[in-house]
Amino acid sequence: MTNKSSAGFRQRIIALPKPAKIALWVALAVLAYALPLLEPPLISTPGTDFGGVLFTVTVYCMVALGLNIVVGYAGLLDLGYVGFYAIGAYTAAILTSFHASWPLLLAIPVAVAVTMVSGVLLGAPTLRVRGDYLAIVTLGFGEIIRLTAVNIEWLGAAKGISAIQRPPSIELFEIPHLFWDGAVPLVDPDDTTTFLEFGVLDQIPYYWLGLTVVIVLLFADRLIKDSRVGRAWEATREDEDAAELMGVPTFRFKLLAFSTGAFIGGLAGALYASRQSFINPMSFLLLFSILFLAAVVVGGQGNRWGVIVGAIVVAYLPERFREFSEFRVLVFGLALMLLSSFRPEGLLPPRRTVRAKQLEHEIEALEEGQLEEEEAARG
Amino acid sequence: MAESAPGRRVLEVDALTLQFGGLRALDDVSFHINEGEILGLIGPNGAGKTTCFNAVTGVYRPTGGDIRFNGESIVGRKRFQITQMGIARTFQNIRLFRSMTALENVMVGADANHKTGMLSALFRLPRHRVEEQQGHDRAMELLRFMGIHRHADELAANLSYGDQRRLEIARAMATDPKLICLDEPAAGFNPAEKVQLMELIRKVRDQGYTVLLIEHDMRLVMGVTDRIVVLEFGRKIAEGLPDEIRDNPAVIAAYLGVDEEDAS
Amino acid sequence: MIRTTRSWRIAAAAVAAGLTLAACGTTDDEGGGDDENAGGGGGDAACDVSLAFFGPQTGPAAGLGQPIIQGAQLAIDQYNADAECEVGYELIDSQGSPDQAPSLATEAAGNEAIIGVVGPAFSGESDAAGPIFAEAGLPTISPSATNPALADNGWDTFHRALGNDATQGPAAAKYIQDTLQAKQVFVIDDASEYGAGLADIVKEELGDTVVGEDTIQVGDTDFSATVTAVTSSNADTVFFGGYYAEAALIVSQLRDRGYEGTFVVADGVKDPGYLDGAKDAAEGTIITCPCIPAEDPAVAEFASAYEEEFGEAPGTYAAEAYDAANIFLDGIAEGIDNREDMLTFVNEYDEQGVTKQLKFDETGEPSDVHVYAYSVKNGEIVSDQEIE
Amino acid sequence: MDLNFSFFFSNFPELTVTGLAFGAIYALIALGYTMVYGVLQLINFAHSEVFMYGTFAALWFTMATVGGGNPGGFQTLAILIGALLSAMAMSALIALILERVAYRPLIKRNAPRLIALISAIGASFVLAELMGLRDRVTGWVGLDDDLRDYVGRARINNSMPNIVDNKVLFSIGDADVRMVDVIVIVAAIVMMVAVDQFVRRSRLGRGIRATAQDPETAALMGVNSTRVIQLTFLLGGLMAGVAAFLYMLKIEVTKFDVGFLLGVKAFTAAVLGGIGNLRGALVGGLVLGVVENWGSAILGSEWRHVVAFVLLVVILLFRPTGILGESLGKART
Repeated sequence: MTNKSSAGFRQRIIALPKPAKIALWVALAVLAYALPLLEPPLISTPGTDFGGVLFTVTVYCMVALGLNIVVGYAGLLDLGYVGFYAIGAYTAAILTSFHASWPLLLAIPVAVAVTMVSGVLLGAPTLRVRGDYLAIVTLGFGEIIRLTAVNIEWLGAAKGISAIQRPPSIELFEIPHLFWDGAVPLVDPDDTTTFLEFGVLDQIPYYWLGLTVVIVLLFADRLIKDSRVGRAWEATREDEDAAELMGVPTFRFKLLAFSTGAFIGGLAGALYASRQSFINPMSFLLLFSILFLAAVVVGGQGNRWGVIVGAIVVAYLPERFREFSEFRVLVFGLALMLLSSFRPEGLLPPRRTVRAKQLEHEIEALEEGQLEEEEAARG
Repeated sequence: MAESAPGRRVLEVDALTLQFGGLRALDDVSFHINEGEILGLIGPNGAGKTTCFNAVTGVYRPTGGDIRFNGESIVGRKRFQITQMGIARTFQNIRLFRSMTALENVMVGADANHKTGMLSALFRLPRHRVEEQQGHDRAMELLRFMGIHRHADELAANLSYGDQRRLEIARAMATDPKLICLDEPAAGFNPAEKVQLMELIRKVRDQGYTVLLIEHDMRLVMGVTDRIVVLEFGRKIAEGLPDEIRDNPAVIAAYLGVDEEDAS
Repeated sequence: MIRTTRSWRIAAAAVAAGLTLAACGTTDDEGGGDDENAGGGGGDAACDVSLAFFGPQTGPAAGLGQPIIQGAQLAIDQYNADAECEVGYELIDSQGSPDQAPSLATEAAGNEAIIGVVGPAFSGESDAAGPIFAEAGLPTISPSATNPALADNGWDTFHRALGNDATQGPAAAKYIQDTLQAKQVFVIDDASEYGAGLADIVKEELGDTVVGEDTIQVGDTDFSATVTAVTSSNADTVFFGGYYAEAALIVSQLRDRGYEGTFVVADGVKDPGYLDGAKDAAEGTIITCPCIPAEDPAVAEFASAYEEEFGEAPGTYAAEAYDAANIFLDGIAEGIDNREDMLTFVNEYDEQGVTKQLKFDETGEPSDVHVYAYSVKNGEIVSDQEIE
Repeated sequence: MDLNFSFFFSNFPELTVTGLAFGAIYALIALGYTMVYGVLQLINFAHSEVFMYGTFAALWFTMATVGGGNPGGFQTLAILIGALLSAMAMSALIALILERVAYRPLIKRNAPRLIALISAIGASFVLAELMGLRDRVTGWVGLDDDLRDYVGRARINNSMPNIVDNKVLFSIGDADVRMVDVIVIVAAIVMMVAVDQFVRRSRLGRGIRATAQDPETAALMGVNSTRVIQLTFLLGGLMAGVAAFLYMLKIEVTKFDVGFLLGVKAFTAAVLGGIGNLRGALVGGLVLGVVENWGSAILGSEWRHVVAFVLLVVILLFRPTGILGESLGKART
């Protein structure tokens, strides 16, 4: 009964005193920061740079957290989330390289603001249409953004935009990496990462930046979720009419969810552009919207840790198992199918869903038991 | 028609007409509710009770006539604005936020009068803290009032049927309404539960709420309401004290004659 | 010491992953000491080195990556057939997207056994990976990235084995003007960096003779609006900047609508897939290409060797990839086993390849590009003339 | 962006006819989306692959029978019918497999609709990749050499022998209307009418409509919901097969990922016409095809897809349930 044991584990963690819990979280965070330096065997990615992959994972985590607000909390099916990601990336690219040379730290807030505004502009007319229509409208939006980028010279067209600024470096000290001789970790003094140099060859500082943003987002997500705003989103998702009649201005809150999601998508896009230092429309295909959505649903929509797990599954596993190369998409598709069949509530469903499910199972078991008894009695 | 229970008019429904395509669901219906009374709205199936309810709570927009709440017209206002003005309701078929806890359901109601937005929540500004505390306390108070505080942390979907009905009333009360509209709150209850519910509705009124009650069960209606309005085929056919309605031949013909079972 | 052991291990793994690991030098992990000289190969040839392909092996652009992979593979196989020390071949699969390029390039840069990269295949991923290769001093020769701006980035490591859009475009325009004597030209492009870049140059060169233009999208299949635009413009010649898949569809649909003018395309269409897709409609198509015609014995030899090994005629950029790989292999044969020497070697290289005289100018562009016109006759791409 | 109205007006008839022809193909694919949506309220994301397999069936059948040149005459007709039937059979088969593997387990567990969408996305990837890797898959059983003509070139365009002489049938003004366009439009409309009548008049069709309106009541009235769902997938598959055949007739080229874009467009067409509404699928498909062509003519082909999506957004803003409204089932809340 893995279910029970994991629940037991969860109970034990919940039962810990607060300082112990904080210590546990801090330890986890430190481990997360140190991960690319440790280069643990089995986890580290052969064939592609581990730090770079981890950065990509953090970008997916951001995107998944943002999309989770839209899909998981507010219940709006968005198939064009990559559009916001693209707007963030393009705004940052244009401001730091293509049409101006602003410093990145100034360009990112502007990029995020532009994305938010575009979220409002898209949401204001379309959030009135019903759920499944919204899916196709947002899908269209995502494609329009990409095709506009492809076809307009001012946006770099298919050639894209290069020489996007990197974050400013503060070079403080060097940290050596580990390397593993079998199961024995050794310190490798030649292979070091400079804290905090956003250079060309070392991707680890970008990962640290991405991880920091993800942690901040996790906190923010928690604060918002446990408030009037989070409740309003959930109520709207559960029953829009009832919510409206209970005094929730549902349209306003849907728009808020949409623009918050856009905000995070734009931020992720801008950071991505900066690490990449080059973007073109290839990075904003419709396929990515679907991958983002898969990250949210696979992990367990509505649960911030669930979507983090989902993002890791979607972004990390294909990189870790590059040796499957040409069968990657096939395996990914199979995984999605199996997962939906055998774990429809996601890998890490919201705690409440778990509770509800358990109850359901208990009732089912009871009913079945009764039926059997009755049958036995009859027989 | 006797005008009883003097007091301020909370809600005035004035020549309300509602038309769906060719169908006239409500035809020139007028009535009012006085502050602090329990008004019963009855009629056979399809008489337009729920339609009337929906017009009052802003779900439908009247084709003609006016609805005034505390002297102010609510026609054309958005549903959530009407709720914020002070009209709350429950639903005939229970519509709770099923995957939220009982407490959270009630807090959503309490939030109707709150202003906390993104920034207050994000930075835990004083407004958030004050409103959260106030909402939580009020919600717990209401759950206790309804006798379901032990289930505060349970999912709404997992409550028993009766508790779900009570939770709906608690949620509506949490929006701090002046007028609370109950749409067949006793549907599916057994006689003992109905008696409890009658007590409860009186207690609600005693707390200072005005109540508009749609109900099928005549005994319940007669027992608890101060005044009754009777609808048939979208028209008002009678209005008065319960005793008057009981003896009104038009009502007996239209209502009791039609549906014996409900009238029992 | 630790460092060298480590790179040893990686090198060994890399070679093993690339092809079968022949008994080549010592594979003593512990005593790896000075692996630079550990090669047991014959002559001066270097050992324990690898080349890498960087481009789409899977994903939507895999069709364009395949001939490149195979072209370089052929060169390496031919080299390994007589070599004591086999050269490894790493396939770095970018899926043609710039997304993964930085991580992949960083990893390749960290793998010191890789001393030359055939690729990156597309301009987009070149843009994303270029700075990393430059920083790591790892020489690259792209067989297919034609965006002219790539050479202006100041990356010393950047080379390409084919003419960029700026050399091919004017040649195509010249052919249309002088040889075809076209009066009215309709220009179509596919909005890709390659196609749009080329079409823009052609339009500029042709000036007033351009009577109409349209842009399609890669992946589209119905071009009826474009076809109507062409037929109603009375153009006698159509130039298309793009790849063979769309070219085949466009020419089919043009001929289907009874259009009889000349169809002119560039090297992205010089692929058996074009003939296969367009069939009879391909007849008479003019293809410009900065590549030596197959009548040349070296080219014919390459083509037959390729066909023998992979069971199909060489596709687009297979020959360029073959050339690119051979430049590195020549260096390895001379005993070069590190990136720095390889970079110098590539920069000073000057030999006849299958596609052209292979010599790079200081920006990494091929310095001696001849553009030839080919035409489709009786279902085959045959050389027509050199465009002077 | 220059607006080219003179070109648009002077070629209006031709642009409209070719637009209708491609729109007819959208419409036939849209039918599968709209029926499944009507009955299950699910976006059958993998329906695009049902279509794609149909194109390959038509391709393989033609390759196997045509041999050298175009046989002409009666034989050509036989080949065409054979290709049509094999496309329909293949698409129907894939649709049924899809229902069995990707949907039924989820419907049984009453899984959330979003999960069903994810399962469909997964199925779509798997189906497309299996086709794209068919050389490898057949390689495992050692058949790749024997089937080289069919499984080779797995990841690039595969093209069909040209078997219909695309003659000019008649002219509108100075615009020629050609054979293939006429076949495509007529065939699509005939098929749509047939399905519409089937759903309206036959017993099985009534079952579909009843389930779409109210699954529980329909089940109580003795409608076998599993059968109805199967039938829905079957009909959608058959129509996708027809679409695939007509597509191959018109475009002649297919590829393992050809379904994706067409699927998105067909779904757009279904929503445009009013999802769940069979006639809406026809109207939506034709409107989409024509407007795309008009838009391409005026703005340039690069804006083709943008025109399509902008049209969708505009229509939904003014008619939130599509041009003809929802109807297979009900207007759902």
